Amino acid sequence: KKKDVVNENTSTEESTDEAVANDDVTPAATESERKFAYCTSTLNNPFMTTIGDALQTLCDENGDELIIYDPQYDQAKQISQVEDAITQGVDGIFLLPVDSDGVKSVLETAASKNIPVIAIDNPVTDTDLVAANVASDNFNAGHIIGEAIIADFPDGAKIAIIDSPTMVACVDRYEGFVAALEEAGMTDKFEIVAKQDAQASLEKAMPIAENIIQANPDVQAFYGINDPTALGVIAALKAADKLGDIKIYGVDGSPDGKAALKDETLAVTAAQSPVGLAKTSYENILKVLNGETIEKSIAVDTFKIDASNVDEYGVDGWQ
Amino acid sequence: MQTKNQTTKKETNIAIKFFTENLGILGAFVIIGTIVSIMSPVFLTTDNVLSVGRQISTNAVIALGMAFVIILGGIDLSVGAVVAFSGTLCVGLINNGVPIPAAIVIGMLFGTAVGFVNGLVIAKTGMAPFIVTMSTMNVVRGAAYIYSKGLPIRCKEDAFAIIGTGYLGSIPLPVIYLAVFILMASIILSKTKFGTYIYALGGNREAAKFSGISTHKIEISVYTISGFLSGFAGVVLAARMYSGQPSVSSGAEMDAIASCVLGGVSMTGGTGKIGGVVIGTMIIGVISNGLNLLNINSFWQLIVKGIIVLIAVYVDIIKKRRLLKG
Amino acid sequence: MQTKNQTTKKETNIAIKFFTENLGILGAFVIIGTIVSIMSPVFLTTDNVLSVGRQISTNAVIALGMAFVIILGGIDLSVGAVVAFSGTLCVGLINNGVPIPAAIVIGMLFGTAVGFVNGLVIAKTGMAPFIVTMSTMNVVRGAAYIYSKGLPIRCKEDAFAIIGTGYLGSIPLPVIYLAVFILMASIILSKTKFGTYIYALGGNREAAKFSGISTHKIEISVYTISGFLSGFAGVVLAARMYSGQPSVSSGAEMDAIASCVLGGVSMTGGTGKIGGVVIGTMIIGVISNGLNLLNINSFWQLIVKGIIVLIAVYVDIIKKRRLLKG
Amino acid sequence: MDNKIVLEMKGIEKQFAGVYALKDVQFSLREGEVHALLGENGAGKSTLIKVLGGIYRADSGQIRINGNEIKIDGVKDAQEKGISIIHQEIVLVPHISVAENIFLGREPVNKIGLKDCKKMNEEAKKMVVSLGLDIDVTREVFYLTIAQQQMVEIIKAVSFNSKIIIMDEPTSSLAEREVEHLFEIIRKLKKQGVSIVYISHKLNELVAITDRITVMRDGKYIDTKVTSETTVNELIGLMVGRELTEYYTRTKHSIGDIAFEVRNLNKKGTFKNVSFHIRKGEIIGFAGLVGAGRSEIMKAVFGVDKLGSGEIYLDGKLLHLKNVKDAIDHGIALIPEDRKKEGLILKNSVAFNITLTIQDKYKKGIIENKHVRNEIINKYINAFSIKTPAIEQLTHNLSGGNQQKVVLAKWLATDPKVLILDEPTRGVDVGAKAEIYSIIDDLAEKGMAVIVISSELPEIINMCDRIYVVAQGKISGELSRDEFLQERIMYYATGGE
Ligand SMILES: Nc1ncnc2c1ncn2[C@@H]1O[C@H](COP(=O)(O)OP(=O)(O)OP(=O)(O)O)[C@@H](O)[C@H]1O
Ligand SMILES: Nc1ncnc2c1ncn2[C@@H]1O[C@H](COP(=O)(O)OP(=O)(O)OP(=O)(O)O)[C@@H](O)[C@H]1O
Ligand SMILES: [Mg+2]
Ligand SMILES: [Mg+2]
Repeated sequence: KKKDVVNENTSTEESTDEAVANDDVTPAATESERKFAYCTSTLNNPFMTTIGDALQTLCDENGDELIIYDPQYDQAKQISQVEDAITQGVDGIFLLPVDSDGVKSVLETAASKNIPVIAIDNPVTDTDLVAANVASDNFNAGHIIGEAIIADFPDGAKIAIIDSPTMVACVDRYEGFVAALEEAGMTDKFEIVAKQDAQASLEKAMPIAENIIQANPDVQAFYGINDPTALGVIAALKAADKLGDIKIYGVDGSPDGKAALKDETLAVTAAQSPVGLAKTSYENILKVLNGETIEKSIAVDTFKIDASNVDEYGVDGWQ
Repeated sequence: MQTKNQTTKKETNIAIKFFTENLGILGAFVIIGTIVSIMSPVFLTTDNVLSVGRQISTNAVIALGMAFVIILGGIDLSVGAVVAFSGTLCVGLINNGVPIPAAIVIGMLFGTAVGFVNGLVIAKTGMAPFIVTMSTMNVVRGAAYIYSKGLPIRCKEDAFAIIGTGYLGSIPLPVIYLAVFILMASIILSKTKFGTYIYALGGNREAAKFSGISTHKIEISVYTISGFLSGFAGVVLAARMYSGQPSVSSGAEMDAIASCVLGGVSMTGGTGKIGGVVIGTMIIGVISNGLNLLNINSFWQLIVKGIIVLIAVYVDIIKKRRLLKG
Repeated sequence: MQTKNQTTKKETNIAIKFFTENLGILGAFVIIGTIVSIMSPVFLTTDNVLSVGRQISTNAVIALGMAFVIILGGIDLSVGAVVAFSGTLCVGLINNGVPIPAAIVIGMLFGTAVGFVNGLVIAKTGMAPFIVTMSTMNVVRGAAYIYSKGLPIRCKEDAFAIIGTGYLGSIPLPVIYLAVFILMASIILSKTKFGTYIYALGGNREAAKFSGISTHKIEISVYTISGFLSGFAGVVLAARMYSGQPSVSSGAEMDAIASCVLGGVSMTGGTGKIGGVVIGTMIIGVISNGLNLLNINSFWQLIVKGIIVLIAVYVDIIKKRRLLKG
Repeated sequence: MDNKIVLEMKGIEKQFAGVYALKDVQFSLREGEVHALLGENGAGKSTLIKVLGGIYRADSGQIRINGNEIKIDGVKDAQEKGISIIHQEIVLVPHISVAENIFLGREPVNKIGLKDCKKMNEEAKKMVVSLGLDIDVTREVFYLTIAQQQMVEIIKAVSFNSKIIIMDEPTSSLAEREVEHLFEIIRKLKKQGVSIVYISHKLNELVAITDRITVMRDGKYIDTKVTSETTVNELIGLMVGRELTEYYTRTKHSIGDIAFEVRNLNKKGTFKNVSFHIRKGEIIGFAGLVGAGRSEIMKAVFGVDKLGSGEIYLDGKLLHLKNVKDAIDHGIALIPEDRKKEGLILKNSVAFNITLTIQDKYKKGIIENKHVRNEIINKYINAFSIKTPAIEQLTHNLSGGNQQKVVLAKWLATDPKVLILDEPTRGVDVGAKAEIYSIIDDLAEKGMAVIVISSELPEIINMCDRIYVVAQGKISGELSRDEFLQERIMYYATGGE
């Protein structure tokens, strides 16, 4: 009964439930109650929130308890929270590190208490201290956008990039993008007229995009380092009435991003699957607790979504 | 004939007063503007000017409320959180079928209510405004996350976006709102009893009390105004973003305070003019816009912004000192 | 015999003084602690207590510096940025082959230098501390990003981590540092001339000047102390994180200010004690720890934290009022 | 001339933190009467009138206006009941105009509800002119001198057209000419049937303007006298509880070498070519009108303000004073004229303030000699009979006169060689004044060089060996003791050569 209520509450995350319902490795729900912690980096980002929701659903279905900690992107706070989780005696930790290196001290603590840690999305550097790194292939996501933009502008174009150079995943997406251009030998044809930091936020991307089109009225495409950034660009261009002339690309495959694909304001998004990340992580931590050995590094695929295939994924939730 | 002459003279006087009052900061503004426009030819195009106007509108509206609060001798750290919640609430209500105008009103009322609570607690308990509004900042931000489950809410009704993205003639609506609020705020501060009481309270609380001014009422009203303006800004910003974002505008309080201080509002209360605050906001907006136009790396932007603000305030101090002597 | 008796009496006096001075806030602290320990059995385990000690150590060290600044009548918004840069710098230097002790010293010196510049600018130009330190906050944060190219720097030398993760006996080193600084800070404030002058300056700047206190020197020293403590906190934090993080501790200034205000330091300057500040930091630390142990959702944590801080300050005000009357 | 009683207070009690500030106090006021409240510092005068003004609520007691018992519920209520107050300390809002201050809380509004600035300025101007003053009503109060601010307070209180006006030491920062002005205003008000409660420590003023005098001591009512039927000595006796035989103490003692000399001091726009000297054991006075520049000169000498040019010699040696600390280290002390702004840290205790300038005397690093500290504090508390419940009491809670005594203590504690006192007895009661004079005399006897700036001519005339008169930033005259005559001083003070 209780489960139903939870599901209703998270009705916007339908695909989450589907993903879990299709899952047949689910262990018996009767097993003694386990306690897990999801130590995320921030809940300001729908991506992280969705991973949390998916983990919550999985835990609910298996009668496990899940505690969610949000350090608001502060490494020091995250360390405190992981410590608190360990103090509480959790059975396992899903960790989305603020920084790959910064969490080492708590990884050591967890290791000394034999608490398995699975790092999600942002791989930790000290792989020997975690059970596994489970991450999206962000480099590939950038690569997908690079390929898409080459396909859309075979003769090259003036492009603007709104990135987030302080976030490792975003840096990978930028590097994948550049690599795609290089591999196709198109680096010279694409002129990057502006490259600015909007800290992956819609609000900050909006004025930056406005300013970029003022300074470069002839810009032909925007690459937003994630969907919120791309949506910020869309909002800016809509207000300036320039939406038709400029193509916009994003990374994430968020519900809002997919909605934008549907009304053709967004050209392409390179989708990652937070639900997939959550599922993979959860399955693997159970394996570790059962004494099985698992891969140290598990990549969850990223793939292209555009207007042609957006309906396969639906716009109500993540994939 | 005579009346006309008089009006002109009066207007000139006001203009002169405005100039002398804001000499330093106006100078700083002109210098910054000149530098940017030399380095980037698009800076002074109508398009860009209007676009900057729209960009600063949110911050400027918040800064107006903050100016009231600081002149009163207080501070309001909850403004950013209120922006986030009122926008998110408004979009959430629209998506749940509440008529757009009603949702807009409720969104703004929510901000107003937070301001009222701030004022009430500060007035009745005598607690430091810093700590009270920091607490409501946390509470309101938390509430915004809970209401939206931490996720942005995309607005289903396109009509809503108009209030943030529409135009009146060729002027963006947010700029129009801003102009109206600036006018109202300066009239309230300089022409009404209420305005005088705000200065009185900020300048010498005891004197205000001894003059029979009900300090509680003034205090509550001022925080309520700040809450209302933040609520308003939140709704308009949500319309501009086509969505309610619970994490938006964190740190907006700092920008608003900086605008006020840049504009000559003293942090200890009792002094300051709306004209200065508007220029202060414009300086911060123009710096951001200019640095973006010049495609300066965001890390360097932080440094440049820090230094420019410092210099602008310094120039203002020097000029004012000279004025006092000469 | 007699001397011994006297010492005991003196100690009791100090203890009594500490209790009466911090009655309200201490009461709040005890209440919060009791509630958490009833609800979560692990709360009072040695392990958890030490872990909380380590968690609050960074904030507490920053808060000590902030207390000096606020008592002086100023404010220091640059502390979080200094924490980030000095840690990043220190790790960067170590990775470039600078010997660990030298890198540590340079990291701290950098923070000290920022504090010195803050003090110098504030003293010599008479600009508002809020605006000056907000500017240096931006400049230093920008510099940290530029130095590290925006990304965290992992420390190559494991030995460095000891200063943040090591123990003396069973007590974490950061807790030891904190204890030393608390002792020093309270001695400086309550026993030295310098401390007296800080109170005098914060209480009435003009009168302090008339009393022959070189206000500039005091001001510069106080901001330098705050800078040094932030620099120290930054280096230790970097060691705890095995890396220099340019984005860490943004918003730390707010927590530090909140600790001070909770601890009875008045935002207008001139009053406050280190004992109170320490309890203030502990309250904030225990709230975070307690809410984490009780599995409270982070969105709700914001709300609960906001409300608890509000209540704690309120209780303190009420108790102080009673004390004054009775 | 027994007019009807408009105000009557009976059995008024008020405690602060368990200490009685008022105990069973009675007071009555007739129509058109000027009734003085007299008492030592801390006797409870200000507290009593604050009860009347709705600032404090009495713990018990009755207040009747026109025979009806009333309760005063806040400041506004007091105003509505026809009571207005000029407070002992100036309470004006700094950054709004004079007119706005005068009308604060009852601004005229125009048809659309906005403040009618024009009307306000005109009416304020009218008031200023009708009181024969010259103040720009559109100027921010911040830029006025203390005396001007005090006059604004007076205008404000009068402007309410109240039936009862209370004046708490209105003349403490006014010069003689302005005092005369105030008296004219009071006489005019009297004729209109306004009743006035007048508090002052200047007994000559009381004799000149009041009809009756009520004396208070230690928060208690002592007696009420008709002014014309009493003597100053009787009043002092009632007030202090003993006869005060010697008011001014001047013993004859030898005067030594030149201790301190100032040559050709200049500061643009403030003072010009100022030279003076003082010998060991000498007391010299600086007379002049308010705003003549005396305070400015001394602040420059002391190093608070930057010097334009000039030389300062101590014991024949040229000094290069870098700052105030330097001056203090050389044995110079300046007791400033504005105790609230320049003298005290009001948020701190009596002990803190007294010891602020003498930290070195009992502190070495972190070692503190509590014994020495407390000895110094207690010495001055006794010497000036500072009325405070404890040495850790906040100076903010002290009565005005006792605050002034703390400032004196703070500077005497530095054991200066040259002591400059700027309006040292402002707001101090007669008993304490006599004590201060005797202390000054004592110090001079021991060889200290004392400079007294005072707007109270009798004070200067009776205490000093020599007088410099300052007019418009220049020393316009120098008089030796046998030349002291009020008229001569005024002659120089108004700039006559
Ligand atoms: N707010 C307060 N808290 C505590 N004690 C107070 C407070 N206000 C006044 N007192 C005490 O009450 C007593 C009476 O003070 P009051 O100001 O009425 O004296 P006064 O007669 O006006 O003296 P003066 O001539 O010096 O102005 C003093 O002992 C003073 O210390
Ligand atoms: N707060 C102030 N703002 C502006 N001008 C001032 C202020 N205080 C003093 N002045 C001006 O400085 C000059 C010298 O004033 P100063 O106080 O030194 O006079 P004084 O002879 O000491 O008079 P007093 O009898 O008041 O002590 C005067 O012209 C006066 O108007
Ligand atoms: Mg008094
Ligand atoms: Mg003077």
